[in-house]
Amino acid sequence: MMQTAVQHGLDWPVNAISRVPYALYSDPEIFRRELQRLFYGKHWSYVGLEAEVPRNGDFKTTKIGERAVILTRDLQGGINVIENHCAHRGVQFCQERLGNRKGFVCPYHQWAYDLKGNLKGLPFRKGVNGHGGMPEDFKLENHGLTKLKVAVRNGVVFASFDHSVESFEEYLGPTILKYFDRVFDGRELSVLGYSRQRIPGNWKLMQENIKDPYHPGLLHTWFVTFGLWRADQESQMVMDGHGRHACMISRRNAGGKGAVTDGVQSFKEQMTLHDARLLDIVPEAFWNGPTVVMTTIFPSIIIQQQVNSLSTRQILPCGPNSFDFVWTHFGFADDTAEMTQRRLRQANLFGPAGYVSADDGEVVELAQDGMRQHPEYQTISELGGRDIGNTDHMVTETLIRGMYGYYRKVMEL
Amino acid sequence: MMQTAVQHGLDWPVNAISRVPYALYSDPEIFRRELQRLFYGKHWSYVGLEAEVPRNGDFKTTKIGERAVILTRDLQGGINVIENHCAHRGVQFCQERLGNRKGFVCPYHQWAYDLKGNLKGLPFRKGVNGHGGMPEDFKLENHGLTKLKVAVRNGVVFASFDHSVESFEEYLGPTILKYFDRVFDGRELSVLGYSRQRIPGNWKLMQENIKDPYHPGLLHTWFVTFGLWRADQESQMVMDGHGRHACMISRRNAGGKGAVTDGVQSFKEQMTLHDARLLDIVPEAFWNGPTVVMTTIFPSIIIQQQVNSLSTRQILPCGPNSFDFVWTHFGFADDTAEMTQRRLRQANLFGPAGYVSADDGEVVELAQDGMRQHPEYQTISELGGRDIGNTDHMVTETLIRGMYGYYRKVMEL
Amino acid sequence: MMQTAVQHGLDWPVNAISRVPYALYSDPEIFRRELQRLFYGKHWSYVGLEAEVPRNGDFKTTKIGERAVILTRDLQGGINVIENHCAHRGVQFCQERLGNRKGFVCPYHQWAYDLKGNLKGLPFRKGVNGHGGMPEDFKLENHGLTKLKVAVRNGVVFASFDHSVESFEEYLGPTILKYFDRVFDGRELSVLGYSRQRIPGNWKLMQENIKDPYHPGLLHTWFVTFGLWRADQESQMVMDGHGRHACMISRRNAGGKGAVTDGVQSFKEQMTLHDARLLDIVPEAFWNGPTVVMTTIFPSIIIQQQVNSLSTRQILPCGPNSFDFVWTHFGFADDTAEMTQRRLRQANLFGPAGYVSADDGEVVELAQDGMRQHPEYQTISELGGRDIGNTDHMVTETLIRGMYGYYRKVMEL
Amino acid sequence: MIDLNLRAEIEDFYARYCAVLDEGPLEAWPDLFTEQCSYRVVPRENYRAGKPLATLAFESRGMLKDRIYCVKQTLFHQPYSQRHLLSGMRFEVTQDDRYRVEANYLVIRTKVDEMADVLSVGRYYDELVRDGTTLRLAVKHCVFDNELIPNSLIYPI
Amino acid sequence: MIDLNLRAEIEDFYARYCAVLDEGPLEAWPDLFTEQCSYRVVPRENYRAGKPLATLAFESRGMLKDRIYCVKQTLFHQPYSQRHLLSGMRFEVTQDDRYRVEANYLVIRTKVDEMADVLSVGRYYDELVRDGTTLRLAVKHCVFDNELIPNSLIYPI
Amino acid sequence: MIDLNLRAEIEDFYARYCAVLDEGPLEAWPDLFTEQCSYRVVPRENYRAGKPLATLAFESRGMLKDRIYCVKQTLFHQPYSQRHLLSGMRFEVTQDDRYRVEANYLVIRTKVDEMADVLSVGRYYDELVRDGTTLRLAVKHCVFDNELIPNSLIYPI
Ligand code: FES
Ligand code: FES
Ligand code: FES
Ligand SMILES: [Fe+3]
Ligand SMILES: [Fe+3]
Ligand SMILES: [Fe+3]
Repeated sequence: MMQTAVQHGLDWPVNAISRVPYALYSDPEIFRRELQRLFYGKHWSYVGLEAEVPRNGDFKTTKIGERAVILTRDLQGGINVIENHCAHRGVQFCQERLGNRKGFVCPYHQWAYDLKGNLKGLPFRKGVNGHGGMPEDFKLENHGLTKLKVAVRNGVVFASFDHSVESFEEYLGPTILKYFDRVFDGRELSVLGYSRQRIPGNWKLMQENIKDPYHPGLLHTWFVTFGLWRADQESQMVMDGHGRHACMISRRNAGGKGAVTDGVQSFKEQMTLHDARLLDIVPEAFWNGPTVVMTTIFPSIIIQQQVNSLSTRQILPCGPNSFDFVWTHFGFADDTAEMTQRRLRQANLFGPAGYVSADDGEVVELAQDGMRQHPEYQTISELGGRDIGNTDHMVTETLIRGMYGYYRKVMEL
Repeated sequence: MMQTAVQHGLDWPVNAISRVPYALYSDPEIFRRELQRLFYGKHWSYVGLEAEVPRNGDFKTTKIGERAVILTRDLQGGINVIENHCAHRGVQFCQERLGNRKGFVCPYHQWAYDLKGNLKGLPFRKGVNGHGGMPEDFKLENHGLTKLKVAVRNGVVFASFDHSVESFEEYLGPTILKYFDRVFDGRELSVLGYSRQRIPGNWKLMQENIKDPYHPGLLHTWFVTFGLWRADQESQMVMDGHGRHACMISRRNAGGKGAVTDGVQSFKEQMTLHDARLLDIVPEAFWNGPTVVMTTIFPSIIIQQQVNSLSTRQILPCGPNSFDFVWTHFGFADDTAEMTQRRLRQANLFGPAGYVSADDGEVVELAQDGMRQHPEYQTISELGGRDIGNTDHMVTETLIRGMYGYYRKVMEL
Repeated sequence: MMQTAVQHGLDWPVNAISRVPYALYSDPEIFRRELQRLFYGKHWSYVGLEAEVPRNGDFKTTKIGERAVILTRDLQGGINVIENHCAHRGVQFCQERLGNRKGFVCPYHQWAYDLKGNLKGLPFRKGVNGHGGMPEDFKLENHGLTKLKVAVRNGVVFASFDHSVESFEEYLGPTILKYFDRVFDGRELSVLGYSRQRIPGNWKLMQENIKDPYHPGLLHTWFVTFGLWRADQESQMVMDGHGRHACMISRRNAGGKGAVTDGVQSFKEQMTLHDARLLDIVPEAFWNGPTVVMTTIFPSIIIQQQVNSLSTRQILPCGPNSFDFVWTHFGFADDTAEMTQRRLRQANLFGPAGYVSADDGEVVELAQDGMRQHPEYQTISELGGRDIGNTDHMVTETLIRGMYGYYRKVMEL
Repeated sequence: MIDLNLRAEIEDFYARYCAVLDEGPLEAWPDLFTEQCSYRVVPRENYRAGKPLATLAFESRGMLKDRIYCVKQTLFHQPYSQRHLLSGMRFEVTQDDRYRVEANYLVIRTKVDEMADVLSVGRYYDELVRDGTTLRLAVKHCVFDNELIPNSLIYPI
Repeated sequence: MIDLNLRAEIEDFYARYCAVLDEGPLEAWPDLFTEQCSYRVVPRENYRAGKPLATLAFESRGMLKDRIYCVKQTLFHQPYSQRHLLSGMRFEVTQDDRYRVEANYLVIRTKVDEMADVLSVGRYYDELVRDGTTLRLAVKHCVFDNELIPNSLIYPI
Repeated sequence: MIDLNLRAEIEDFYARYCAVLDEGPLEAWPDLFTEQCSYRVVPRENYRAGKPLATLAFESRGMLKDRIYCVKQTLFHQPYSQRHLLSGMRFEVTQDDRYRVEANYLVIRTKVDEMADVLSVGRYYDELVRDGTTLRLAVKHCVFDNELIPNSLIYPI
């Protein structure tokens, strides 16, 4: 493996976490290792919300890494995650995104599975008129679907291919768990809808993007102007003990002109809205201080609380050079009609066309373009130093360094 | 090579022929070896029917594996198969699917070949005004097109890149040859037309599909309901001595409800046709018992006789993850107009939109999807046991095991 | 590396320069080496014309090999070539093809560069309110854009990633330099416009095409018929000392029927134009004899003077199997309106739809098709012998042999 | 040139035809044809060479109903959406209340979680007849250029 | 069937609508809508499932102006050109001077130095009202089939 | 708004134009132009920048005939089929019997054994004149967005 990596010019000083070789973003062998160790290894990956499968028999199809999986609520009401390929001869048997079934039947030869992934039966198993059928020693229980380990916390479902993974709570660690519970506090969730985009960039670039408090005040003029995000506002950058997960926490301020806007080319002082409803922001009790908390749970998911807009953003890599980015916008079952409308209006800011996130997809694509052309080159993420640590300001790239510190350990690169 | 295979997780118990690693369906190194040993090695591949090139000078372009070849009838009436790239600097010189020519001239520098592939001349070979030209020792006979070994049997043309291949009759073996001659009995053939589809799956999945008597009664409701195919009908599964070729032979029965339809989810009892002409089946003398014989000739072709519908189905791999599937529907020159119309009506059942074959393309694509996502996983084809042998029933996957038994020998995997 | 090559069947007799293995045109490892040694090594690559960036602050984006670069005229009027990816985290920051700027600002975090590629500043470098910022020892001068070595000769700009490359004049050598200066004699150039095509073939096939005096009289009927190019006209084939660059020099003759048209299938005797303005050719002083000089400067560019039509044709490889071909048609600032119109009319002969060049793109594609299908096969370029040397006729492939003689040295294949 | 109202009526008919195929319900599709009709989907190579084989060849409204039943009830396939675009419609009155219509068509297919692509592109060679207050297709021959079908063709074109 | 002149007027309106989006100036786009309008770009899955989330959801001409300002002034994106093709337009007069219009649409995107591809394909569900001498869109809902957006959607559809 | 009959006549002309290019015979194409005409196929970048270079630039029906002869007799190329789709046609009467017409166009190409793709997409900027009973193109400028041509452009657009 490393052969290829070296071929591709991977030449990475030991312990350098503030410099990342461009080859890491496009090398197919490295990507294969990422799938094995990060997405299929001892990590928890997001699969969905309980609110997406409220009734017994409900299911939702999604992916972990490049593997198709199905989130099901079985007939006893239990939550399961099973792999979406038939144990017989591999058919990805379930296509619908959402549905309700008593079980799954593969179209090719009608092997039948229950919602837990157990093989319940198969045609002609005992033969026909004494002919054929499966061998005597064939046991249904040995040929079920791949079952993943499942963790459900406050309505959010995570799964792992490795059953020896630590508990979800240990995985997040106390700091991140606290912020996870801040949004997911046990109230019933309601799904507002989905947005999907295929971003032609390496999946890690999106993790970096949400571990990067440096860019919002510069790339997203909108944020700056309306004080939703600027370098001079109160904020904390915090990580779990491994540096793999993080929260960017901040509180909006007045906005408008100020020290941090001087010479910031993207700042537009005179900007005002023709229709202010887009920014009709109303504080919510659970905020409990911060107006925004962006949580990155390595490797698969971002949890967004941006004023009244809430979403999970799932990362589904498609090879080293692109990934699908799936947004699930949600609110709470007890939201007023006004609050729901508010969340939907503010949703204009986010997603593939969003005022402050369409451009993230664009720069990720351009970073991939720039990096593919020169694999031997390296990034430099040294804002706020070269080490790793939580901060009470946002003038730092410490969260990115934290992620690569952990990445190098697990990837043995 | 095996390096890569192992990298991709190929871990295949010796002699296991009822379990096939998913990696076999997408690994590029394995595919490269398949081209060399199966398509370009000591095997016969289908190229077409004599009826497609009836007149001297007629030609047809096609492929063997990934190599473009041309089937020609030379000016002496002989059948030739030559490779479609110029000996000079590689141009694939012939584009038309069908045509008539005295010979081939490459567009780039007009090197001229006869229909046998011999280089007949090239411009300025002797120079111009005493300048240039080809070296003294340049011999036309050393620079012809690649000529393949050709076998013609009862109007069907096969070719091999390896001139040391056994005879076509030995290649098929007596059993398969008998069924080959059943359809191709020497009567003049008439081509009714072509259907083409690009199926995003590994080419072997299509061979398996036609060596799989287990699926038609389950996937193809149509078959079951009208008794064209069901698990309880008379049938034989036979192979050549190597297990590489096979015939699925069966005789339709009454159809309708019965033991083998109980619990078969796809069975629709009350199904009837608004216009029965689609199933206006009239037995033909040559059937001689069976109503259907599906013949797989490894690695390139399937011969279909389904009641009155006749076709060859050619497999043209495009990389490990897809193949082009070319259907040539035919009848006999002495068919009545009614019989021709009957064959054409029944053709609705087959091809890329066919009532009982569009779904084969769909499941092949889904098998590829399922297998690509988990290369380390394995299929299980143990219906009717784990060994190889002909059967007089269809409740078996023996033909698939037969193919992989041979495959492992030749591929040394 | 050669492992892969051998895997792909590269088996190339030492010193054979008249036979080239097909694998050379599609092998990814060989292509990677070509990028490193030919496009990013000690060679000069074309980037554009000074006339494209006439004013201070003007810039043009283009590529060398697969790397995006920017040609700029800085505020002091100097010509620079810099790589188009940000030193921070890799964003390809400039998208417009042409423009005018005081400097470049990366959209992601607004790192600011001058037109020479120097990093001039970055936001929050000194931190905000005493928090964060870049480390003490961070020096702007260590983090500029990649700067290429630049050569400007008579209005044409070349660049090299390797600053130890010999001078452009030495690189061309006296013979080729003479013909370079014949077109680019110091007169001011005026750009007439661009044509772009993506040709699905290996980039070397285009270099061969313009080092191949054998094909124009055969592929391009137009040329033959109107005597713009035929095998019996006065011509010289000349190379630099390394055989890497070349000129095909010729003088049109009467056209019509003659020895060299006998048996040339593409010749059409009775061909005449309904509107002769397409061939309203008027000799120009600088021609100084030849009516056509086609210059190939290895590896990146072709300079065309075909009667009154002038263009540079830039080769931008996109992987081993395709390249972008960019035509910049130009004239001279002192051209009369009639001469400009003449150049534009004759431009119909060239480019992606050109009467005598659309077919070059087509045969290149077909050569790639033919070669990909059979990597173990070899070309044979032995017209005019097997050695390398200038000639005073065009019945030779010596220029192609010259290129591969040099290629084998540099590529160590 | 044909009467403007007739022209508009025919354009409306095709707008309805496309809406039925793209928006559903597919069960409404057979009613757009006459009882004795000819519906064929044909690769251009067979059409040009005069070869009789079609990808789909139906000879009655009943066969169209059977196809829809098959697609909805028995033919397993992955879900996809299709979107028709027609252009360059040509009209000719061949007899009273019988019109020959030709048009270029493009059908864009979108499969779940995939990019949109071209499912079928070609030309309609149709004949419409007036049946009381409405128009119906007596003949619809869809001759497609992209002979290499992207796996399968499930819904009508 | 609606009046032929009205039909032509509506077709002309859509020709202008597409020209504004494809040829510019984008600043002219909001004026094609009424002051109180509903413009939505919606993935088909949300539309079908009755989920309220839209990719873009605007409720007034002011919001349309804000979007254009954002696209032109604050939203960083790579340059691209778009080209609209409409087909199968259906017309219905719902009240005096109010018309429901549906049509299939296809938007082809071309990015610099890339091949053209499908940016968006789907169906318009619109309502037009007469405002003095001109028509304006009171409702324009663009429901797209290709739910997996090729990175981002910058300009209006 | 222009007269409805004229509008239909122009639409019919374009339907014929596309049929000639997509169905043939190509030899009929020059007759759709006036003797002194301007036919240009131009990449948008040159058009926008005011650069005079065109991919094809013809100044008379004779040049169009020469092109067709070249395509049929002398210009080697791989066979492909093309299919035109037009949309958003705009009409303007500039003088008696002279009309300016604009429309978006999309040309889908299919090569043997390949998937269909976009050959050219852009906009027509045309002028039509009445020549006795028929219309002819005095000006046809095809400005294409997809400046990076997929290898080559053989047949007219
Ligand atoms: S592949 Fe699923 S039942 Fe056979
Ligand atoms: S490549 Fe065929 S003649 Fe030269
Ligand atoms: S990537 Fe360019 S400024 Fe950060
Ligand atoms: Fe952002
Ligand atoms: Fe089948
Ligand atoms: Fe040439």
